[in-house]
Amino acid sequence: MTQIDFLHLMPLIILTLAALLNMLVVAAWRNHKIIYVITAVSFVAAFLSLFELRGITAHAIEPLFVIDGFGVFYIGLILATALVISMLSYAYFEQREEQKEEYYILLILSTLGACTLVISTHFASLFLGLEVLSVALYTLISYLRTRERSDEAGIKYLILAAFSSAFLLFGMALVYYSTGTMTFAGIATAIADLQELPLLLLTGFGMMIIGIGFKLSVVPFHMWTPDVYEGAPAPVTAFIATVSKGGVLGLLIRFFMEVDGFRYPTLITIFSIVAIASMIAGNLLALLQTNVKRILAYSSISHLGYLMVAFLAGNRLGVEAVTFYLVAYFITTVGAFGVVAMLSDTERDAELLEDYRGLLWRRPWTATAFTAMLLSLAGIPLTAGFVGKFYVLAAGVNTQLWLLVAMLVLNSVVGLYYYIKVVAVMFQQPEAEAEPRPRLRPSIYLASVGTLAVLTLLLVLVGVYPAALVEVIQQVFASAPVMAGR
Amino acid sequence: MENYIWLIPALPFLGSLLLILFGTRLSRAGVAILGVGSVGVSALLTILLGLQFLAEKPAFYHQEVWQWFNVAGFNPSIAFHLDALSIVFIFVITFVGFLIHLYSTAYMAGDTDFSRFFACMNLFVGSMLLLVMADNLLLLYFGWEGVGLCSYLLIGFWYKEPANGYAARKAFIITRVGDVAMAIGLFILFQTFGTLHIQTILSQAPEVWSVGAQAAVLVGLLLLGGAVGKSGQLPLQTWLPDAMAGPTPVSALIHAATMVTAGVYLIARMYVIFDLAPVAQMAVAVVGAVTLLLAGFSALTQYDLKRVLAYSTISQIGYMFLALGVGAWSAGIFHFMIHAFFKALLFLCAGAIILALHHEQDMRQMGGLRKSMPVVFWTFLIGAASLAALPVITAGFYSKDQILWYTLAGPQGSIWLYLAGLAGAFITSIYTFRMVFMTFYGEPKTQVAHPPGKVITIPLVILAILSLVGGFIELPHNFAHLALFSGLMAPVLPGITANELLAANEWLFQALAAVVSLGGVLVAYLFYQKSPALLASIERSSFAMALHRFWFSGWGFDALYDNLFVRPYVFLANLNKRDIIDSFYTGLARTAEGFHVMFSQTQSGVLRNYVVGIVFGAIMILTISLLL
Amino acid sequence: MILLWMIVILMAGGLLAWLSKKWHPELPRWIALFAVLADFILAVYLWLSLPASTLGASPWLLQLEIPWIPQWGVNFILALDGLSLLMLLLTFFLGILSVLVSWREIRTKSGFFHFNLLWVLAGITGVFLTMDLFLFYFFWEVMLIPMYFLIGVWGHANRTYAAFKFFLFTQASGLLMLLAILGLYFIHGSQTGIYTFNYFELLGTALAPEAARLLMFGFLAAFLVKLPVVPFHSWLPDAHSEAPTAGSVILAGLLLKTGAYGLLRFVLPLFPTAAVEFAPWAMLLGAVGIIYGAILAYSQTDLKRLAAYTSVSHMGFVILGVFAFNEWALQGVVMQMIAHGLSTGALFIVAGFLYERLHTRDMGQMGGFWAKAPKLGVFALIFVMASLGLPGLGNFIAEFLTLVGSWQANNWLTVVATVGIVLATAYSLRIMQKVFYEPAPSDHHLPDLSAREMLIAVPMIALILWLGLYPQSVLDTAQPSINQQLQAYQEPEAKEKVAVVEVPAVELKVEKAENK
Amino acid sequence: MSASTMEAALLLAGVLFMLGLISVLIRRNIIFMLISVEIMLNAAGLAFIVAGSRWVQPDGQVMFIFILTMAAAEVSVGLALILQIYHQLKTLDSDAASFMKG
Repeated sequence: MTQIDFLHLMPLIILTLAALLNMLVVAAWRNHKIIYVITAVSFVAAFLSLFELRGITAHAIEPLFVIDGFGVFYIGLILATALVISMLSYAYFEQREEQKEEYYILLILSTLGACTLVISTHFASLFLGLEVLSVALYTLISYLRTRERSDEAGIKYLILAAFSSAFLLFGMALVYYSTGTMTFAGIATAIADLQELPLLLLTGFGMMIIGIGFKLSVVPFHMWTPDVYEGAPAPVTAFIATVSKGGVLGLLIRFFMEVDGFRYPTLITIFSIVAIASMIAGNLLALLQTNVKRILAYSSISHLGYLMVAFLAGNRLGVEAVTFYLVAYFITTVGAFGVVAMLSDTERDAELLEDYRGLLWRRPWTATAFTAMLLSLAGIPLTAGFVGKFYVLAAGVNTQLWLLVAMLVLNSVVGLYYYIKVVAVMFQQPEAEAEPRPRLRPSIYLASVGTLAVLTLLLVLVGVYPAALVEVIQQVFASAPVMAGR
Repeated sequence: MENYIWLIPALPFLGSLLLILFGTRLSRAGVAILGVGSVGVSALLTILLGLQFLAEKPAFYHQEVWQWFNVAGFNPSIAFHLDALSIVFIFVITFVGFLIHLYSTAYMAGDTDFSRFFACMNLFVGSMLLLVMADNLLLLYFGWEGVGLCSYLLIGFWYKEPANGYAARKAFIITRVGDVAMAIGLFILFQTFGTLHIQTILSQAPEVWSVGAQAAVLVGLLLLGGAVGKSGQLPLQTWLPDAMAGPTPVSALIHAATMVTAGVYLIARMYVIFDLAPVAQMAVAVVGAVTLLLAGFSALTQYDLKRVLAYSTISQIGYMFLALGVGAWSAGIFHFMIHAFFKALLFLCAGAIILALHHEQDMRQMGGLRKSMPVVFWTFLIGAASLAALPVITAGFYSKDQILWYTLAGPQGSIWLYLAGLAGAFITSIYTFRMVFMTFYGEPKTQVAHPPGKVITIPLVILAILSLVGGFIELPHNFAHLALFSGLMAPVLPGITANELLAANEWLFQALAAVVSLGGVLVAYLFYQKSPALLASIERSSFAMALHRFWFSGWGFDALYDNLFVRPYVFLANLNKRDIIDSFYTGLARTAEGFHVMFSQTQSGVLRNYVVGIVFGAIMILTISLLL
Repeated sequence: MILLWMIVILMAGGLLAWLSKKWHPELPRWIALFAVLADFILAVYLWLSLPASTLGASPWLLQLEIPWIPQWGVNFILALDGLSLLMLLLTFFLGILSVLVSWREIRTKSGFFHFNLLWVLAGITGVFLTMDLFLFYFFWEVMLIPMYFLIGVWGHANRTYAAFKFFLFTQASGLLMLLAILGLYFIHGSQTGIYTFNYFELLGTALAPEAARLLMFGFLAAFLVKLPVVPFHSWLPDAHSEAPTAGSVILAGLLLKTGAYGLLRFVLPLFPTAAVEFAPWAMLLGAVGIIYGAILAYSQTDLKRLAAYTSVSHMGFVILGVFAFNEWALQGVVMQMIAHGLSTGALFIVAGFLYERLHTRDMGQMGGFWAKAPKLGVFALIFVMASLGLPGLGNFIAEFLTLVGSWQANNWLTVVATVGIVLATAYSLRIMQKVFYEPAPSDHHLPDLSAREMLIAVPMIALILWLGLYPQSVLDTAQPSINQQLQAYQEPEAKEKVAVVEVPAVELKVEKAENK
Repeated sequence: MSASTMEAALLLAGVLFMLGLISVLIRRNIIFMLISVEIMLNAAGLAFIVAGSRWVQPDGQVMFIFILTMAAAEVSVGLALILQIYHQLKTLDSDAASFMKG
């Protein structure tokens, strides 16, 4: 490890230190605000440190990591999201009497895991990143331990995650067994010349897909999603929905691009089936759902399905589309759960549709923000979601994945129904004027309100003027050697 | 003078516009002045124009007000074409119209919607003038529909009574059926000639179409369809009797004198087409003949005074069609004019009677009015005589005799048509004098409330005079051969020459016609005056009763159409009220929800099932990788 | 630039109206009124300053192009030709009316209401102006959301259902159009190497028959649903009858027209051959729609629902005419778009007036209003007559031209369509009879039109009469752009004329040819 | 080691993995489920060791150590959670923890 390497790993290192620092501070003297500030600052610092790495082609830290434009972009995305989530968390946890401080440590750690994933080029680093992410998540999910739902969610997630990562590991082992290397590049070279993958290798890939698929919560590995989303505290749900998926997706893209998985019809078939199944199942499951958190969970499943479509395009345009969509999806999801978090009170999260009846007339601004988020999820113009969906469709049409595209269109119509249903509920007249809940201290309140406002603005900005973002993404992929010749 | 042509239709329109806008604020006198005045002035203009026309004898006057629109060479104008034919029509429309307006001021005096009445009447006169003055078929169609609207508004004038509304709708819709045919005719004409300008079409048609050309026949029949709709001929005659629901002046003006003869005008106007399409022309004749008989028989059985007149109108227009059908163009138009006089007269008299008997229309409740309202009696008698075509003295005799004569002796004439006409004449005089005897003779049944005033009687007298002397401008060849009218028509409509053989003893047939009409009077006298018992005994027989019922119901056409079109349509409409197609989409929604329920079973919340899910996925993936 | 202003004014006005609610409850109405009025004045100014006759070759009056997403070749292109201009005039005119009719009707959340109102108008304006397919789709969607709220928040009893239905139908069809747009985009790109959504660029795209067919159906999906054409109409009656008056006016008057506009602007010039293939079926759909809509309208007892089905019937003429590919028909279609916008809008306004007074839309509850409210009666009468196509009123010109045109293309379907006129008479007169003539089952207090309502009624009457008596100015405006749309057809159309007209007509053609 | 024994060892790992998998499926007691998952993880570890020894590299064993540590961490968190669950539900039956469904 040279100094250069450290420089390139700066964001990760900052996060690690921040985690340690938090632990020490907690040991010394518990104070929510201080911990929160440290966390926020560390995220910001890590994010800023990325600007050092602007425009780098690729710096490999053999054999585990490579820091390239792609990685930098995804790390940046993850860090920004984590920052926003921590903002939301502050107000959310301020109302609660549990020990709040450890939460931030775990948050930082799991963020660290996600960051590690997107730059890893080796099974070991992959595995480490994944596990750091997961183990922290188990605790985060069940953080409000007095709620039995949290514990139920936690245990479910734990067992299933471990179960799936067992598959992942075994798959890796098989791949290692048949190729003799654990670096992506090595695997690529090993299989480059053989047209037909040997069965053992194929099985290995298959089992890895299970592990990845679980984290991405695509059908049929999706079943945990609604329960965990429902059980976990709202900010954590946002985290699972965004950061953990984002990290894994980044990894998936890198790996696939590296080994050029698109050559193998088997893998394509599997992914296509998974994609279609996710779209259909996700939307149909959400159709008459009355629990907002579960609706969002199911919708996230279908959105992963949409992402898969672009991913399967398998060319430059496709990956750009995936990335763009991911950004849009992050903004939207975090925003949505932010609203949920904001409306939650001490005993339970605001998750039932009933909690939203007539929201527009009670809290117009919040309602407007939430409406914007939902419309973005539905892919309506003026929002980021629309441009994202457009990008994905473009990718699909471009490579003539007609079946997938048709499915996408069909499903987004079904999807409209339940998004609009929530909106409709918010616009209904409240028959009984709900007594105004005690407002939080403005300082706290401000944090989340500000964040929401920013998110909404971003949403509209990206929706109306996507050129800038597209510009950035295209540069990123131009610089990334992985994409060479695509 | 001819620069003021546009004023003739414009004035009534203006009048109605003003009445619509300010009618509610004006006093009754004001309304009357505006309403009657506008028509009066345009009548005056017409007469002046007519005199000038007679003096100058030009082919026609033409005036373009503005170009309506112009799309890819389809450029109809708001432009007027006045030749003898249209002049006769506008004369009748404005002059008779004026008289009837005058009469209405008294007739409608008591009505709350005084101004609305005159607004509609003026609007009607305007549209009717547009119809007959139009230089292109689209503008004609404009007027054509306009008069339809007015007749709708006026039939349903007393809207509080749902039956009237029904009659009005019936009239509008049935005439619309005819209009559709006409519209299609226009499409073909436009496609063929690239214009709807009447004179152009008339001049080009012989070049484009050979005699009997399929298209010409088609157009002819379609135009005929339009004509029968407006003129209440078979098979679209059913609306006219019901149209009597409107105020009597309306029946007089619209449903006797002017609008219903629009069909006659149309056919006469487009005579070239019919010349080129013998089949169509024969159809015209046949329609006329059949209609005049059917309507005549129905008229025999009616008790409602106005209904009798309505049926007689249908039958008389049948005569006009017959004339046009056999190519006796000017004879048809001549009869139109005379008919306008005496039928308007009869209606106005009927109106006077009805008013006097406070809206009693059933002839069985009348009688003995000879004494109580002499003026009405005499004028009505004159009108009746003219309708029954009593020889020599009445105008009706000359016009009808001409028709009968050419039906037989004309080049396209046929004995059957002639016999039909003759029989019609016989029936006509029977039902006419049946009216006379039932209303004016016998002992009074209802007391006369108040005898009609001057405003009512003056128009009666004028019309009575016209329906006597009107005939003398056109006398048969064999005595005092005088052909003012047909002379006037000659430049517009082709003349007709009688078969030489028959021409020799034309007087014979005139005598026959005279005998027939007189015979009719005699029969009527016998049955309704001398010995009603005789009639009663006949009517008692079951066959007669059935026949009576059948004729009374206008040969059951209403029932037929009801069962054939109206009921099925309404049934169908109500059957599909919920829109069957919609259920398909709702079905889709249901299916989706069904799937939702099915899927949500899998989310059991039981940890082990989730594990099973993953394992299932694993198996799927592995099998795929094994199979492929 | 002025084109951009039109949209900006509306959007800004909308936001302002929403916010201004805080200061004064009446303020939003005035702001909305002035915003639309300003646009209307702009449009009229354009109309007067750029007379259509002086156009010459290019039908384009104004153009504005700003790069938007250069990476995808998306530009913010606004362009104005006669057709768009007419549509804009209609849009702003009806916009003003819909603000006025809401003056008393909308009591709750007037700020948000006018925000939505103006944004719908903005979206529609964009649709009529933009010449970039991406932007077109963008605006196409933008007009839906506020419309959804208009129906869903201020609608009648069953509003939520109606709003959903409207939204899902239009969205689903819109997405199909999006696919078609993308397909076109990539095909054009792969052919020329220029990836752009620019309408003018894409016009030249050469398509394989199969591809052309598919793409055309993509576009048709959106437009036919919007028009709507039987059997895709079932969203319309619900949406129209549940929406507030202003909503219904905009739906019937403008949203449907965007469908017709799309057919003219995109389907015809982009896919000439495919369109010719499809023409008979399209015309069949049109004829069926005319009859089917009329029958349904006849059986309705809900006044607004009835009016809604009449639109289905009238829009049948539009598709019938569009696929006749000749100037008469297309001019007829344009006239129909405007005239129907006025006439049906007026019918909905009548329904609105009655609803304000009686709080029912059920014609069974109404009757005898002629005596009580003669002004309202005359207003209704005129537009009932318009909807049954009485000469002298705009709709007659529209329908007659359309039929004359379609007759050239297909005789039998034209006959069927013409029969529709009789059915139109049946349902139209039923309105007058039930609402104004027949004695009412129960006695209502029914004040006649107020000054404000006269302010709405009189201009509409004046306009419909103007369209009926002197339509030339409108036709002239539309003419160049119509020829533009038809360019691709001059050749096939000529062939067709001989082809479709059956025996008698054919022989005529021959004879005529001879004597020429 | 020869190729055949490699195959055999790998097979053993596979069998172990299947055993774990099946017992996860059939067990209801959460603790047992946890243990079974551990077995699966260790099976994976074994597979790594076999692979490593096939290519005569240390990497396999390195991975195995990673797996062990991770498993330990997981178990500790898991047990803590199970304790909580037991406090609240007074049972270790995993099916009992199914409040969230649909």
